[in-house]
Amino acid sequence: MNMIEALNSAMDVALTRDPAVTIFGQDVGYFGGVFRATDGLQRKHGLTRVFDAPISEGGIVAVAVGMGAYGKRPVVEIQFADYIYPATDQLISEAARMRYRTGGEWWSPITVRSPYGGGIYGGQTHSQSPEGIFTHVAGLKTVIPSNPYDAKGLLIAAIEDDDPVLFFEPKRLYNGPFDGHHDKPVEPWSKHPASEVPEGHYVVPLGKANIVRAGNAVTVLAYGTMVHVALAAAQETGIDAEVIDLRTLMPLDLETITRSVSRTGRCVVVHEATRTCGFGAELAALVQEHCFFDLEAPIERVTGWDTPYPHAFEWEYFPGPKRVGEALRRTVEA
Amino acid sequence: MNMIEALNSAMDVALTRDPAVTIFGQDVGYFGGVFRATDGLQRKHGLTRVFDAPISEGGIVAVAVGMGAYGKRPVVEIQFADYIYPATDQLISEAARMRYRTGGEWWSPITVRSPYGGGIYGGQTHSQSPEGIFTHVAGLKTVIPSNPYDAKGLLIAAIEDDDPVLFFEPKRLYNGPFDGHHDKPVEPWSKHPASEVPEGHYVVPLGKANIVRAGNAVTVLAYGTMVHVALAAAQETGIDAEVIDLRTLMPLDLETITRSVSRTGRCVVVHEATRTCGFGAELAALVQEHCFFDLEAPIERVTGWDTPYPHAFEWEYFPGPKRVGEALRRTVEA
Amino acid sequence: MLKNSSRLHIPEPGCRPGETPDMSHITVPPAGEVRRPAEDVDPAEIRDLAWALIRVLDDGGNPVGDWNPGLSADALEKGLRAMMLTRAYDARMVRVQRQGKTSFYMKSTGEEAVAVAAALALEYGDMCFPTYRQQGLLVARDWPLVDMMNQVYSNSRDRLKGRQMPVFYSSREAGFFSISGNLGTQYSQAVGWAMASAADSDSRIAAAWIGEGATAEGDFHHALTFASVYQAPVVLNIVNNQWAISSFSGIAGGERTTFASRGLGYGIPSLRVDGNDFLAVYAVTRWAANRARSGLGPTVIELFTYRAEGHSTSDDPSKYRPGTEAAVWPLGDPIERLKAHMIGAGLWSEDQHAALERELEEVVRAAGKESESYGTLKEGARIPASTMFDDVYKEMPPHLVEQRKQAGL
Amino acid sequence: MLKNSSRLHIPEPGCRPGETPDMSHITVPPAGEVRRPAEDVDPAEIRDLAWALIRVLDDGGNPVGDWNPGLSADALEKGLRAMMLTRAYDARMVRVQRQGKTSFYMKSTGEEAVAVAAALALEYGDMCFPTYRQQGLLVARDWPLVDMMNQVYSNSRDRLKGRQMPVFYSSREAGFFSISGNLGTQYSQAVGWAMASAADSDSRIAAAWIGEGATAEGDFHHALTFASVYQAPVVLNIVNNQWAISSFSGIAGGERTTFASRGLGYGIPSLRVDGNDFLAVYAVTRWAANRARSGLGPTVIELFTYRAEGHSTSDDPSKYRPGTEAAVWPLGDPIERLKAHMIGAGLWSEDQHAALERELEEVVRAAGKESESYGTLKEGARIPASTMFDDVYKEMPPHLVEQRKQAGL
Ligand SMILES: Cc1ncc(C[n+]2csc(CCOP(=O)(O)OP(=O)(O)O)c2C)c(N)n1
Ligand SMILES: Cc1ncc(C[n+]2csc(CCOP(=O)(O)OP(=O)(O)O)c2C)c(N)n1
Ligand SMILES: [Mg+2]
Ligand SMILES: [Mg+2]
Repeated sequence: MNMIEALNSAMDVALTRDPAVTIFGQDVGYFGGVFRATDGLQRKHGLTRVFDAPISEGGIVAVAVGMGAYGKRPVVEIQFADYIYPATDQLISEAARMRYRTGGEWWSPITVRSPYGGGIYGGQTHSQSPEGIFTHVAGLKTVIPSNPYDAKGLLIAAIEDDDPVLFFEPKRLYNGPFDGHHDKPVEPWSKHPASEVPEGHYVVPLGKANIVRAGNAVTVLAYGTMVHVALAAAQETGIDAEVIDLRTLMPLDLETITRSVSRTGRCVVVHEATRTCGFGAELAALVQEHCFFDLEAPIERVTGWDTPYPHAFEWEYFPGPKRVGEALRRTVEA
Repeated sequence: MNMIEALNSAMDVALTRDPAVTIFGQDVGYFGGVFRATDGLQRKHGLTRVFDAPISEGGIVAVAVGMGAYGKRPVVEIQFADYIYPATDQLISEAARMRYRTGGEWWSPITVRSPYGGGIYGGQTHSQSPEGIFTHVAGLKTVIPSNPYDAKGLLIAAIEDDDPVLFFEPKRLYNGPFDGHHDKPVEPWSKHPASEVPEGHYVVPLGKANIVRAGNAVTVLAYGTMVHVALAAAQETGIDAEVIDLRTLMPLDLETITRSVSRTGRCVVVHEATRTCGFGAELAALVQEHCFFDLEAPIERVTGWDTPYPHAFEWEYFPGPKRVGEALRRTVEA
Repeated sequence: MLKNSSRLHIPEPGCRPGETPDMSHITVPPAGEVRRPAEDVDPAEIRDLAWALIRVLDDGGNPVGDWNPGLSADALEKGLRAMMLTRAYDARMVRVQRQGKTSFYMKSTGEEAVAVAAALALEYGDMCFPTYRQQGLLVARDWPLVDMMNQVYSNSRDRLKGRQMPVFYSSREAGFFSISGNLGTQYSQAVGWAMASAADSDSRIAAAWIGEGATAEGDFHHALTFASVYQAPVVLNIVNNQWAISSFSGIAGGERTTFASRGLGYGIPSLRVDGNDFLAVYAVTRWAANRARSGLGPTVIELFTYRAEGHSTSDDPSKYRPGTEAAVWPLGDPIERLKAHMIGAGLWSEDQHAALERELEEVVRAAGKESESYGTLKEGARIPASTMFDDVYKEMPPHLVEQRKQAGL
Repeated sequence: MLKNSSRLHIPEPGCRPGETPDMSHITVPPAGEVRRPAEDVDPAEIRDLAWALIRVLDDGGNPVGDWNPGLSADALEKGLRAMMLTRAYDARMVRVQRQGKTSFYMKSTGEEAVAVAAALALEYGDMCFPTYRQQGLLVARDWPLVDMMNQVYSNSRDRLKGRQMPVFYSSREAGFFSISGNLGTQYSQAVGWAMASAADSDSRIAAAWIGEGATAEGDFHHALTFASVYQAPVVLNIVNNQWAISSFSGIAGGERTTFASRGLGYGIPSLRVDGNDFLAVYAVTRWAANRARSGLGPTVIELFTYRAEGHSTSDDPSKYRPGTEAAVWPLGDPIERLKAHMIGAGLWSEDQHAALERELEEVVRAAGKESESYGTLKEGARIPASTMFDDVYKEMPPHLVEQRKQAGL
């Protein structure tokens, strides 16, 4: 399966197993979503399980919160992560704090799926990576898969989770394991082992990172598209990097991270979001807090620049394998 | 002047000097604001310069953006920072990117004032410190004063600035330089030198930090209320801390920070916001990036916990002088 | 070029402190005048009701017209009692706040019918999404005062574990949804709850309340949009008490039309009702609830009332409106009006009323004593501070375990 | 317990791919039927117009009724030309997108009157806050096609410096506000602009457009609320082209009432107009603009039209609606209808039309050639990449200077 098929399969499994699962969002019903992630689900599971929603992200999340309070398990799609902001208040003030403010009497078992990240000439409003805004919010979980197998297992885990989960899907990975070489033809998922996705139910647990490449020279912390970029950079520089795919940003698998950095003594953090106050800042802060006396070089961050995502210059903006490779080199040589 | 008077004076000066300045927000007109920051301004400057707005933070900021495009210089109040979220989309997608997306053809010379921070038994919805969400957004500036003199000078600078500025006012400081000792009587501003505030126009430039206490043992990075808490902690522990009041979070005065930390070799970051992905993460990441080889101890963060702000336990939540003092001790002893 | 003769219009209330209060712009149509349409009426046929004012009790306390719900003596007494108990409860809680036993309080004085009559017109299982000013729902549903007080005191028995500001109650059992500090958010959540109920063909409906001031939030629009699109079984109440802290209703759009009329643009039947007329509020709520329950979707109800006291204990209304404004407010007091009706109908007497007043004061005093024995905000027992790390997530993630340790709790 | 006979209602369009298209639910009232109220009419007196359909051109192309704006031959030709030029421009840009010369494009085919007639009814200084589908405003205001194309190509002459997706134009000079990717945000901004204009007693007014789908965003409600409260001089257009990508208008609330009626709940005069009738759109816009300019505040206008093609070049409408739906759409094509009117009035001929078509194609081709000489998205000249660090702030802060260095730019 490619990533879209894997996500589709996850929702199909969830709809089949749990009658409380309800999916809605803009264009997700008859049409099956602008990226086709919900293709066929309305036909199979019925109009009231999978349906179109008005263009009102704030309303969509509010309605999900209300349905969650009733006992449903809503899975909503925000068409692009760039359009999640009208829902900020319902996410931060409501979903995130419902369990806390009611002493556990109510909660928000909702999943908010959203395609995110750049690389499709989407300009400033179809390319953003807003995860760092939401990882700051106590009560929210944030998950970002990097391949079809994880995507399905993590999405099922997110749907089954009783806390609100933001599930950001790197849209540049929908059709293949894009490694940042935008000028080369895209390899399809079918050639990648993680495209072997079981048809049925399984979960990839939230909060567990994955070491996708073992190494000794430096630890690279990445998620989503950047996992593939980091692997490419390691390969191309020949640096023996340990590449960790975080998979879940909150809760974070800090143990896997610190175990690795304590051993390698060096760390590079990679993400596509703007740098300042991005999730990489938290990673750098944590790593130096926990591994200070093992660190042999400053922790570098390779990220999107602190500008909006420019339409014509997205490849100058995107932190590709060249930039990651240079950071690896600087870090191992420091 | 106390802080409220200083803010009021700043707006009075701005209204008087520039006919484009327009102030609106909930209850800011006839009544003068729930914290009385705009008291008397409508009477003095007229109904169309200072007026009440509907309870619609998204509408308030949108209207400010539109007025800014026309040529006005709007200063809006969000009654509590906790209520800024309905305006997130207009701030992030619109105000922040207007200059960029139009190639400089339009911009948003707006100032968003908002009381923020805890310590008044406000519970989870009248105590938040959301600055870390907005410092992640390219195109926004964020300013947080710690005393009346700075408050006036920074607010005038913010209003005169042609970029959108978030101006968070530590509401616990409105009436006095609160140092975290909530059980002691509050000292009024009148006893503090920074309460000597000129009547007329002056600016405290954005982007310049202030070393409020010189020291050699450790650098403390703080802003808002935490400046006073840090000073108390230094005094009470007897540790020779250099306390830097950042004043402007974005753009950040990195030079003052790195100069200090390179000298002290130790750094403690303090803020009231939740820890994960808070502004302290960025500070820690930057300091280790720039001062790695001078650092003798891990950079510690003393912050609000990663929970909502609880009504009855706000003093267990608040990072007071005891917690800051302990961090100072650990850091100088590491 | 054409001259723009427009000026920026800034709405202003009729009078300010020091001026003679004036509510002569409010026209009060006679009771009984407005027709009661069949519950399955086509919304397009009753648009005029959004600009009417449904009233049952006339000036003499007699119930008149189609909307008279014909309540039993028992039901009337239950309503009267719940309104009076709410008022007595409010009075005590403001007193204890003034004594420093808690941080904050908000009364519903003068608006008790809005919540109490609705609670009695709804079924117990119907789910309420209130604002902070509908404590009358809990009282009318016989929820223990002691439990409410425990919340106000953030004491050792506070089910919300000291986390919420006073009056931000939550009771799943009583169908009273958690109060949010963020205005308006509950309104669209209610629609989601109702959609879920409809999807399950559940007999329960939802009801939501919002202040006229907060109708300006986007959530209000989201609620009406989703309710209309999916025909959610929900009663959408707008409590127009004419003030939002210091801003009169004109700042929310009240100068040009009624708040009920907001519903028309979504094709939702919209009624405007005398919010201080217990019988009218009951009847209208029942009409809307029946519609919802029988699959006819949402109804918008504007409850026209008046915030007789300050916004909260943090507020001083004499700073922005004449202190005597309440005296000229033409729709009176909901308790007085129901009392007059019951006396007129021979179901009640001044003596009974005085006795009930004394009884309820005692009920409140006893509840207060009990609750205070579990602690108040700054004194006595409280929940262990370590609990502040609970319930952020269902299971505590490692970083919070670590932070709890750092906090020494 | 009562049984809830409600089911969750999920709106569905009349027909789907493979089915016979059917628009028989659309009733088309005869042209000329709707009265034209005085411009200073009390909004409460014209509520019915929110459910009417203002039409001037009858089936024979004759202008009838009060709303006939009586335009000069020159004005008609200007309108026809701008609509035809817009269509020719759209056609070319889709072609170049298909050739890979840019990333994306959006046509306004079938909706040209919405933008063009409004542009001609407004004064040039009036400020427009459009969506991505009102390129006709720029064309009608004689903005150079080359400049528009430069933006679409993100080439070396793109004034937006390659930052925006194609069609997200901005022209301060032409009073065309920057297009946002985020739907709806411009609507409430327009109200702010209009408020500022009113505060200065400036003669210029604002006009805003929103798709019927995007009316569900909170910004729509904010816009109407603020416009009503402060009586902002703004024309609030709702372009109901019946589709929002794959969702029919029922998903936005269109099953139960008109979009124009949304305005009534704010006390704003609200008109519904045949959006494919150039004369009607012109007349209604003029009416609203005159009201605004003379201090009578906002107007809501629903323009009933049909999105004749796909949502964008990324869309395939055959996946969700019958390909032949356009053929049964009863309000026809705005260019054809204006052409028929002009021929009928003896002002135009088939020959002139064909000649103009050829001329405009040439105009577009020439502009295209010029623009392409300044580069296309992936080939030829472009702005230096280092500019991507400019304009984030007025002055570049140190961290961006540093990042630009790190980028090697
Ligand atoms: C989103 C948001 N903005 C602002 C506030 C501050 N605030 C609290 S109550 C209030 C007035 C509400 O007025 P209304 O909706 O009329 O309700 P009422 O108090 O009259 O019952 C305001 C502005 C808030 N709580 N939430
Ligand atoms: C806030 C936001 N949500 C979602 C989208 C994705 N989106 C782009 S266009 C569109 C449909 C808009 O439909 P409508 O408002 O009717 O305008 P039309 O395309 O018909 O002109 C959607 C959902 C967006 N751009 N912004
Ligand atoms: Mg009110
Ligand atoms: Mg549309």
